Amino acid sequence: MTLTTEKRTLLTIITESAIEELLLKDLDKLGVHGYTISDARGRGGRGVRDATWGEVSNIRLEVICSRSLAETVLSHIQSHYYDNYAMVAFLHDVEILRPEKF
Amino acid sequence: MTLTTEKRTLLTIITESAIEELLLKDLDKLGVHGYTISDARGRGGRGVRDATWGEVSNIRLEVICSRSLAETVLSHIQSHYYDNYAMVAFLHDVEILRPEKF
Amino acid sequence: MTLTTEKRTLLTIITESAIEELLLKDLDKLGVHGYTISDARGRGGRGVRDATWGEVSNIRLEVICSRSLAETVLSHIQSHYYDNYAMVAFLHDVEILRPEKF
Amino acid sequence: MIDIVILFFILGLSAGLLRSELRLPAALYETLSLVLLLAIGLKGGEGLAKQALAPLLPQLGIVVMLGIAQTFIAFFLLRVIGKLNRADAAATAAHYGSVSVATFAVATSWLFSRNIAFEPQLTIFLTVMEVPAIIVGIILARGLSKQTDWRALAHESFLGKGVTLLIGGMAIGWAAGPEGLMPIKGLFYDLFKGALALFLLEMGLIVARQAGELRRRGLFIIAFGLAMPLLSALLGAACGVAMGLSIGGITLLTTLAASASYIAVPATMRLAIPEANPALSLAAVLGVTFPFNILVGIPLYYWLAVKLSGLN
Amino acid sequence: MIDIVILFFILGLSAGLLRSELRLPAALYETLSLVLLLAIGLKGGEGLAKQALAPLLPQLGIVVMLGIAQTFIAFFLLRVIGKLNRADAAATAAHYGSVSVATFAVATSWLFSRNIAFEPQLTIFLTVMEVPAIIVGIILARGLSKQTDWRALAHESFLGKGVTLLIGGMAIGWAAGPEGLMPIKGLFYDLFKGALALFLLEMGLIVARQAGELRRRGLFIIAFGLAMPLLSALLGAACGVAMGLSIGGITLLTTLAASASYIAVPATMRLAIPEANPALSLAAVLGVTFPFNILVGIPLYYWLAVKLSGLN
Amino acid sequence: MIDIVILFFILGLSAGLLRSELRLPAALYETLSLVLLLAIGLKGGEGLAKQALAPLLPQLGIVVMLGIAQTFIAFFLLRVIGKLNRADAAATAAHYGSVSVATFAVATSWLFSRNIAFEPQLTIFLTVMEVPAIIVGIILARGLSKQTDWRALAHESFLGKGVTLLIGGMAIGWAAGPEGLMPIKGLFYDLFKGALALFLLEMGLIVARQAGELRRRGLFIIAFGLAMPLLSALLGAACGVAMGLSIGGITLLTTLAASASYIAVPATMRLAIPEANPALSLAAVLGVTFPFNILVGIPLYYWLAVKLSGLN
Ligand SMILES: Nc1ncnc2c1ncn2[C@@H]1O[C@H](COP(=O)(O)O)[C@@H](O)[C@H]1O
Ligand SMILES: Nc1ncnc2c1ncn2[C@@H]1O[C@H](COP(=O)(O)O)[C@@H](O)[C@H]1O
Ligand SMILES: Nc1ncnc2c1ncn2[C@@H]1O[C@H](COP(=O)(O)O)[C@@H](O)[C@H]1O
Ligand code: NA
Ligand code: NA
Ligand code: NA
Repeated sequence: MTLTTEKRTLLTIITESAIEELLLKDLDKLGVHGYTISDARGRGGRGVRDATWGEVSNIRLEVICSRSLAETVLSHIQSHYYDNYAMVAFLHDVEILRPEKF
Repeated sequence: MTLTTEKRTLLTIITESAIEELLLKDLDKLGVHGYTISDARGRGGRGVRDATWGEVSNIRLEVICSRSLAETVLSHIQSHYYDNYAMVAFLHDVEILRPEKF
Repeated sequence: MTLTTEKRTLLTIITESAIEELLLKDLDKLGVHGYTISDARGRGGRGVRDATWGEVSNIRLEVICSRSLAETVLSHIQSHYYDNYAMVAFLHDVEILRPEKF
Repeated sequence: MIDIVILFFILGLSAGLLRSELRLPAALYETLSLVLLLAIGLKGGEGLAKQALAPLLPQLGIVVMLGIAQTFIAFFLLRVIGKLNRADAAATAAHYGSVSVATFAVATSWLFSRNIAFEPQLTIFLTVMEVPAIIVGIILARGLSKQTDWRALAHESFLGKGVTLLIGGMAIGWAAGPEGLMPIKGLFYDLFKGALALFLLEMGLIVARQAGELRRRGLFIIAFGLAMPLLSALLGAACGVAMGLSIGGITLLTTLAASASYIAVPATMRLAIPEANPALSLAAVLGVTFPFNILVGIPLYYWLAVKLSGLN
Repeated sequence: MIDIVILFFILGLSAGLLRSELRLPAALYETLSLVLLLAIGLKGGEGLAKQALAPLLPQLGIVVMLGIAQTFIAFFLLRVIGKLNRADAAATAAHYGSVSVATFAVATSWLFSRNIAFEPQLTIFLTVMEVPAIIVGIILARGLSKQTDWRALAHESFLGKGVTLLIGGMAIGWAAGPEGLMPIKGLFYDLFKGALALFLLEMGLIVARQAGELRRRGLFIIAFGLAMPLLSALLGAACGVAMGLSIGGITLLTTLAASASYIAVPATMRLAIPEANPALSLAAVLGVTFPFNILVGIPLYYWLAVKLSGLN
Repeated sequence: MIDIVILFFILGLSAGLLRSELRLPAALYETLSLVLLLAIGLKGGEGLAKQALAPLLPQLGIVVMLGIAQTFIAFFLLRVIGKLNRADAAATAAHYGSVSVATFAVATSWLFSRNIAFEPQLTIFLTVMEVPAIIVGIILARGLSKQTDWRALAHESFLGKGVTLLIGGMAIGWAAGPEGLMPIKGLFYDLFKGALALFLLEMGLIVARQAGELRRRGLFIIAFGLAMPLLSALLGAACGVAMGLSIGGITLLTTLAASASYIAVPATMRLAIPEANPALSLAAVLGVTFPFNILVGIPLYYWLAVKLSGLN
């Protein structure tokens, strides 16, 4: 059996919980209507964020979308957030069914 | 140093927490004996699922397995769950050590 | 619009929460200074780890780094942990901005 | 005077409707519901220790029939008047045939603060009434289909969190008696109202989240959410009078009948009738019936109990 | 004798500095802060029920001015003496112009255990003083820029968790009165000090985590973290005397002035002044000012209140 | 009469074995253990405030020897009779040489409800006995290897959550005395048994999860899990008599000896002896010894204490 899958891009953003709502509003405006969030902790250029309390906790946000939308979002967050917030983002291709959905 | 890794497929399923046990039973029957789950929240075609209480919380399930098993699982959940449950799934290749394990 | 992204490797390690600190110390020595952790549960060769209490809970650790560092870490954990701990690890390529950061 | 716990519900509801950032940690909500379920069970069991259990059997038969009747009525209304599809009608009907522990807790608290006694078996009724509607609902959706995994369903129903804690609490209360319970009263009795207050704060927030769905669904679902508890209340009150319960007991059984499940039933229906839309049932149960019952219903059901028991 | 709740703070601080593995679950910390905020609100509301509210309006005007004045002074010190950049100075100043609920709770607990009464409106002052500093801080950073989303900000400020619970608690306490509150005193009053003790245990752990940042920042931030509350305390005490508050009331208003926010303000500043470094503000507020206030400040402010009200 | 807290354990155990869906949130379990550890520490420290500490030193020497002796005996039995490999035998032995706070809490609760007094230093014994077995266990597995990171281990042992809270609680209780503790008794004393009941509910669920492993392991592990606490109890009782403890004190020391760690030791062993199988140790400790001790052991140890102290 072979399944016919289609390619989409998975964009993962790891950032401060503090800006969750702000970020979701931006995503909505850019045309992202589906996403998944998990709570996370970590370490990076802005130090240890170990989720011991709200100030220093992270979220891990995933969006499956077209390559071009992923790039739009990525360059938006690069220009709006990278300078001032703990934030890391990356892309890679994934295969999905239901291409009309993403 | 170069490590000899092998290719497997990583299948990620995001769905309602309510069906966790049901889904795990199905996976077991299809031959999946290893998986990882994190709690998640999100938004999609079936609206906002923000984990404010059990009814509207998601899980994020990952399975590393052969391409063919991943396709079997994917088409199983497509036919059994996609119509009635909040669910998103996607595949991509990963490299692993210990090929006998997956 | 096309964004110029660069390739890095994403290393994901799923293992027992009990060794989180130990593992982070090792990573630090190997030169990994950025990582993200989420809590997880799962099942594998060492049985069901359903996070019902601390003993049987997992973490899911992600590191974005160069291919060679990822391989160094992978072979380190293979020789130091695979025999005695519940642990699974895998690699795949991702695209990032800010190549100097990873 | 309006009960203090209700004020917490109103606070939660207002905060939710005003989109306040107030959230309760999920672990707190689960802890509170655990403590409330155990406390209700313990209190019930303590009372049951003082009486013979055999005479209760026929009463249990009556409340099972009551739950079944309610489910059928609700199904009929939803299908014929509401024109819902079969799955949605059956699933929603099951919610209304079953009961709400939170509503029960508010009613006992209302009675306590007015020094109105009630029979200890009401806690058993609460436990027993959780399940029959689930089974009826599934049959209404599927017929007596071979596809339904009845074993899994029985497990789901009888060993769900709520029933386990209620039965467990009753067993402990029954075995330990008032003496034996003394050392843990500090947690389960003295803090009961405080825990209920916090629980209702969260319920207010949850109810507020139904506003959008209600607006989308229009009038029928609101009308049903108001009419159904009133109908059920009449049935419940009649049963209470028939059983010869005290005024407090009738009030509670009426409240049980009028209440609709929003924990056990949705979880089971999600698995047993996947094609039913859970948002629809919850909008009616949480968005309309639950607030109606605790804000207006309980005093009304008490008034009804007084009237009806006067007739006797 | 040192207050028992302070001993828990010292335990947390020591455990943190010794790198003990002690952690409190995040849900516990959130639950404790929820209970403390509600309890403070309820107690305040209960007191307010007994008095006319209109005469309080001018007092509210004074405390708003007090918060604004503190923010300006702090900004001046940080910018001119500390040579901080504008964003950091403004954001940190906003923390100091606002108030800390935990510090307030410790002070009320200190007064209670010495049987020193205070006016119920202090809880309103606590609530009212949370917000003005935020607005002033943003204006100091941005000017009256069109870019600032004032609507979102107002929402953030007035419907944040803290303000919602304080106002909600006051409303409930006011509506229910002492009688109505009785059934929930088991949770909100009898457990208050125990909850505060656990909360301060966690605060100790959090404060210990600031040690590294403080070491990196050097002396100025420590000096500012000590001097600013003393300055604010003088202003606060003067306002208290001017309003004709009791000794307990003056002590509390002085404590409020001296305290600096570490919950509401950091969250808002993170969004409103993104380029400000949150680690810097928190190192001062949590690493210096909070421990100073609860360990040394409160008795000092009481002494000040006694002296000043003697002058009258 | 069986203690009420034990009934909660039985409820949890039954629910677990029947595969009920009952779960407690992890944050609740952590909160309960935090409160219990602090409460035990506070109560102990309060008692210690009333007596000279120097005379206790030789007693501490005795209990350290007791823990070491138990570890050696357990290792011998597991290695020679059980034919376990060295790592498994050493790791499991360390569990049995150490102590269980939950078992201690049940025993104090058992004594309290029978009005049997005991010496306050028992809390110190509890704290002191946590650690030596860990060190002996590691030496038994590795010899005095240079590989072992003793610094990290000491940190792990002395600054683990349990020891921090016990020592911290004792220090606070000692410093504050009965007067000072008054305001927090509502939380730490009045709710102790309720918290213990909920904790044991969760313990029941955890114990039930060991059933599978026990079935796989066969008889030896069950026999060892029953015999070892009895052996240890004899040693413990003898030490208690030798120290001249009261009957309550002997009972508690016997219980401590008979108990086996399932929190601190497993966590440390996982890091120090990675090749040991944690499922094996936990099956014995949680699946057999813990339930045996709280269901049967404690009354038995009391009986033993009465008999032996009669001999004196
Ligand atoms: N190299 C990395 N690999 C994985 N996650 C990272 C990495 N660097 C940073 N992060 C995550 O991204 C968050 C923000 O990073 P930063 O802006 O570098 O402080 C951190 O708290 C980590 O959770
Ligand atoms: N485009 C997307 N990208 C990432 N996650 C998604 C996306 N769409 C949906 N999800 C997740 O999958 C869940 C179910 O999706 P749906 O069935 O579309 O409601 C949502 O609650 C999200 O957590
Ligand atoms: N095939 C798999 N796919 C995804 N996660 C796995 C898989 N096998 C194991 N895991 C995860 O890795 C942990 C340790 O695996 P193991 O060492 O096989 O017991 C498990 O508890 C799971 O969370
Ligand atoms: Na009903
Ligand atoms: Na201030
Ligand atoms: Na022992």
